[in-house]
Amino acid sequence: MFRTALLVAAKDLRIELRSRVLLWQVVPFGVVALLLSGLALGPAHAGNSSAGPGLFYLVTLFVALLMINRSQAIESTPGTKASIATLGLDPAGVFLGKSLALCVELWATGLVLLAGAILVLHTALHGALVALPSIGVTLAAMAAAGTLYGALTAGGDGAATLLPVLTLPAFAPLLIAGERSFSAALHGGALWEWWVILTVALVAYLAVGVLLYGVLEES
Amino acid sequence: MFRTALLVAAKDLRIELRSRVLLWQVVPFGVVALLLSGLALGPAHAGNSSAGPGLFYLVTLFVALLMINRSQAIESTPGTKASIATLGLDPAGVFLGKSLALCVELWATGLVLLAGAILVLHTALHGALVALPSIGVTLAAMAAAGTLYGALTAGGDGAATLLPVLTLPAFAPLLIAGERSFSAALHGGALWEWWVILTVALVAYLAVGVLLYGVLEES
Amino acid sequence: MEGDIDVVRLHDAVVLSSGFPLLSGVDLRIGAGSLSVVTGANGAGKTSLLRLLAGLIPLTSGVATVAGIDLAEGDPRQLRRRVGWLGHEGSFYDDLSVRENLVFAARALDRPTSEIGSVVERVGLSHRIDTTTRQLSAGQRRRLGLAWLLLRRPELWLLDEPYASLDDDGRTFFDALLGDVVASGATVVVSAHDPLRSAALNPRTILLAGGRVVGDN
Amino acid sequence: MEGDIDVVRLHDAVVLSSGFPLLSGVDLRIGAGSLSVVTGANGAGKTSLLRLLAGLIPLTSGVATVAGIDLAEGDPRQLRRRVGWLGHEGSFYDDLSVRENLVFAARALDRPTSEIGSVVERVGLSHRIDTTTRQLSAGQRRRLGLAWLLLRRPELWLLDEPYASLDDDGRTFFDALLGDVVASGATVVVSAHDPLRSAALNPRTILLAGGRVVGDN
Amino acid sequence: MMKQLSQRLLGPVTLVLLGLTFWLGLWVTPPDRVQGNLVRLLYVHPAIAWVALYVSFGTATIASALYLWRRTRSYVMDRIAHCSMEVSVVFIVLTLITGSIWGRPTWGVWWAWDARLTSTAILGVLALGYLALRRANDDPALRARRSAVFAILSAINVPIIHFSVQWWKTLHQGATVFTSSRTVLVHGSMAWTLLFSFVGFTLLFFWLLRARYRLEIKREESSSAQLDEALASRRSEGAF
Ligand code: HEM
Ligand SMILES: Nc1ncnc2c1ncn2[C@@H]1O[C@H](COP(=O)(O)OP(=O)(O)OP(=O)(O)O)[C@@H](O)[C@H]1O
Ligand SMILES: Nc1ncnc2c1ncn2[C@@H]1O[C@H](COP(=O)(O)OP(=O)(O)OP(=O)(O)O)[C@@H](O)[C@H]1O
Ligand SMILES: [Mg+2]
Ligand SMILES: [Mg+2]
Repeated sequence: MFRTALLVAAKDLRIELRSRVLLWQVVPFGVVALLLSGLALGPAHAGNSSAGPGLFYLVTLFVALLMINRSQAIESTPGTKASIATLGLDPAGVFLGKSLALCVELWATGLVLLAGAILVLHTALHGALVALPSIGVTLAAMAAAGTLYGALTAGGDGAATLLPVLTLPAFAPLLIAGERSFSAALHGGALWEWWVILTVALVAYLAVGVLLYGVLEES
Repeated sequence: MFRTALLVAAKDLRIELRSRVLLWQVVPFGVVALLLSGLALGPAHAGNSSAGPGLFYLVTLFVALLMINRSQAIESTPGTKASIATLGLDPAGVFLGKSLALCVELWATGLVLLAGAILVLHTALHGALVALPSIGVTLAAMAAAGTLYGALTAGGDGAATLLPVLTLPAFAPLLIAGERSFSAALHGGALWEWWVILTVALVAYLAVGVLLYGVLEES
Repeated sequence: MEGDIDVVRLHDAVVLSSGFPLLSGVDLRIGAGSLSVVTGANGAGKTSLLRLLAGLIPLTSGVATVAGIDLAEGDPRQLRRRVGWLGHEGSFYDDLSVRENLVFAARALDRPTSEIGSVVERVGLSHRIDTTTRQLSAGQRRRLGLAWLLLRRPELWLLDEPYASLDDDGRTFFDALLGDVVASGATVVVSAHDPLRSAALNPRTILLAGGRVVGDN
Repeated sequence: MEGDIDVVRLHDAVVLSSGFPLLSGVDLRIGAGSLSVVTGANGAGKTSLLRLLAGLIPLTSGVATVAGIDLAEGDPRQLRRRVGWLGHEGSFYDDLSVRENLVFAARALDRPTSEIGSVVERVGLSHRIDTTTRQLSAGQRRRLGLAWLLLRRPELWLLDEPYASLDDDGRTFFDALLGDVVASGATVVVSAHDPLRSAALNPRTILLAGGRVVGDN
Repeated sequence: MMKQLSQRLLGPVTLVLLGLTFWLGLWVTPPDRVQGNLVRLLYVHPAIAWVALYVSFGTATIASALYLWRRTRSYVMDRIAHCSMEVSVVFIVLTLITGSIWGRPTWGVWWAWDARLTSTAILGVLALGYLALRRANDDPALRARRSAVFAILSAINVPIIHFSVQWWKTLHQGATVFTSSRTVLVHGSMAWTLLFSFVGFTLLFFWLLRARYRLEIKREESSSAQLDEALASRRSEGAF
């Protein structure tokens, strides 16, 4: 299972590196989206650092959707799907591998966005650093959930739009917990319970994925 | 030109209707995004009706990106591109047609989201109605700009992610003008100037598209 | 007009794609109303040559005139209106049915839509006319491609491996079609690995290798 | 083991896709170590039959056993590990090179990656080994598909129109390959519109029409 | 015999119970000291929300789990899951509507950024997403598996909705009817009316589910008749 996971993760990351889409497109998109969110809400709201964590996660969420989509697209052409299917890879391994690759990508993007939030939204540097581990866990959970939901919608008609519809509500608890723990890191407050919730969510998504990913794959 | 425009618009709308993606996926996506934005900002910000127009436009923007993507995907497979290219359609007509179809779709989604904003973000019904025409113009301008930028990124590697990077900044002025005129409609204030700006933007995008769409088409 | 005017005129035509020469200097003249078969090993450049002639990929250097239009300077759209293209991949709008695709083409070209029924009949797709293109089999897609071309009746037909995935019937029909087309004065360039089946057509054979013409008879 | 055990056993196999019967009741037995050619008109159901056997589309009703695995109840993954599939469309990761694609497959299958060089050599792609798959020509993609299968050496080879877009050389190589494969005890089912070129192979021919077997010899 | 009788009686009993609820709720029970006549929504909204969350979404979840478990896997479970999810959508929408109607006079707004309200709305979108997911998949077995997994993943939201009032302490009414000590905090005729409303709406769910299930069976039967026709015409394709 873990060998397959590493193999798949390496392949996904290599394809992503080759196209440079992350560097040239996804990250700039995130930065622009951050700026625009600030603009759309007007200075009164956005400059206010209490909106910072919320905006950060909102933008991260949309970036994550883009990346989940790309991660799924790698296997989406009918020919590729058929050839890869006949390799008979262990589905649990595929799930872990794709989640891992997605997670690495999300972390990279998350770091840039966090820097953006510190600069643009006046988020306090120290608070952001304290929040870093919780952000890491939240993004990891998003990666696992995203891979799971990606498999759920793969191959269907209009997969690219069905994916966000299904994932957004599923991400809601993650988003809330992430935002609260970030806020707690900034303004003080109980960090522990959010940590527990996030870790439980991550473990739960991983467990469901390892157990059920095979069931979701096409026929 | 106008015959081609109608032909192309009818084709795009028919494909969209057939897949029902708008109804089943894009609209729910918008509604969830609205809810999540509210959640991410927390009750203090979101319940505050001054954030209403901003959130409305932010969500509309993301929905618009999804739809521009779909609109471009219709012609995106290499085979389709080649066959359609050999029809030698008038590019100005294609541009107008695709913009028109996109505009109709955006209007439909916009109405639903506006209803959502009224219910969920406490946007005043009367103000929203006053703002309706300006929203219509903003969305039309987004449709024109989106089609233009769609052609710009078509065929390239990772078109699905390049598009948002380029479009987002282009949409920024539209977003600001739209948000201000919406706010003005809600809280009183000069509506006129925003109107002028938006109409000029719409006309400008249409003119550029009619003149230059042919240049943007591949080779 | 037939025979004596060149529809295709290439001189030292080079096409680069991300640094790789798809065509490495092609010299070629094809007369109006003629039938040519482009052949050569895998990767010789057959598809690339046809795509160049269709205005689907840009010329990097050299001189190329197709249907009187200079590929380097002319308007590619004008060229494309006059050529018909049938490629490896399924074409058309996958979410529209056979009929809807053809109606779209007919409207775009100002042709009467009444022809569609008979064209579909000719290529043998009548029983699948309301099927969405996505659901067609490989050969049926190929047939739809032919129907599309029949509706358009271009001056220059560029067909990339038309035999592939056509059944016996389809090939016989296709040969008959080629005869008709050439007889009507249009020019046809076909890429193929097999010789054409009907000897009556007596085509010119152009042999490519390494992105150049290496044989011609 | 050869000859007397059936690798494929279908009884009244029906496959529906959005209400349309791709296969409308197929009865078929194919013995281990045999070579069969499935043929029939466009839309007869050749591709669908092969996809069913590869476990790529689900059986709607009837009985189907492939390589000892019941298609209705068994684990499709187990089946897929044992079959090799070569389809119409280019397969593989378009953004990876020929070599990288094959390394991925070898690792996934626990095969030594050292074989890759010789396999690529055999299918004649050595000069394009570091090209990304997206840039390969139609025939080169087909050759990469064969390389992939050579690396895997499955029990049951399912090849959908393997001749299409292969050049003369490629076809000769392919015929030789088929001979080897059958000699090594594997089973091969090929769909084709042309008869196989090498008479020495002496395959069984299965004729499909309307999603059923209508001829067999 | 018993089964048939109970099926026959399901409709009438539901109607009688709901009629009783409305009669008691509108005319017999007294207005509240604080809420006035608004309190009468108490006999509608909580019962509908109960059906939406636990009875219908719960049925869909359990049926989905039973489908995924190999020993109980059958399309019956898949159909039950599908049909109850459709009914669930209706009840979630009704919850939102009755809640909004109640919220307007009590909180002064139709909607608030309250945790329970938002999570209920999200549950509604998840239920719609379930239906969209079914539409997007053609192969019955795959569709059944995928939608079952999705239903189970979505069910996490139900406890979140329930505990949201405690976790976030916001606007929405805390547990009144089902407190943790299981003592009912309302009295007399009100309690009876509440009981009738809960039982009545629950029966209404089963009634709707049964009707929807039958419709589904009819649809499948008619499609199997179409199948024979399709097979015949497909087989004749080659024979000309
Ligand atoms: C759109 C607005 C509303 C929504 C979406 C909503 C949603 C819900 C839900 C989902 C439940 C069931 C919770 C559970 O049993 O776990 C519930 C119960 C209840 N709701 Fe609402 N509600 C709304 C507005 C209101 C308002 C305005 C009131 C009264 C002022 C109210 C009073 C109650 C009461 C008394 C219960 C029963 C509580 C219990 O027994 O736990 N709701 N509501
Ligand atoms: N975009 C590209 N970038 C780099 N090389 C390419 C690209 N497209 C094609 N090639 C290479 O150019 C050569 C010619 O390709 P082309 O498709 O024209 O060959 P062909 O003669 O049609 O071959 P086939 O018989 O296999 O269809 C091939 O070696 C191919 O690998
Ligand atoms: N997803 C689908 N939905 C409905 N009909 C389909 C679908 N896929 C294929 N068909 C139809 O099923 C029939 C059989 O298709 P199949 O691809 O098996 O044919 P084939 O024998 O391989 O033909 P060809 O020689 O053209 O490749 C065709 O008539 C096709 O239109
Ligand atoms: Mg080629
Ligand atoms: Mg086929």
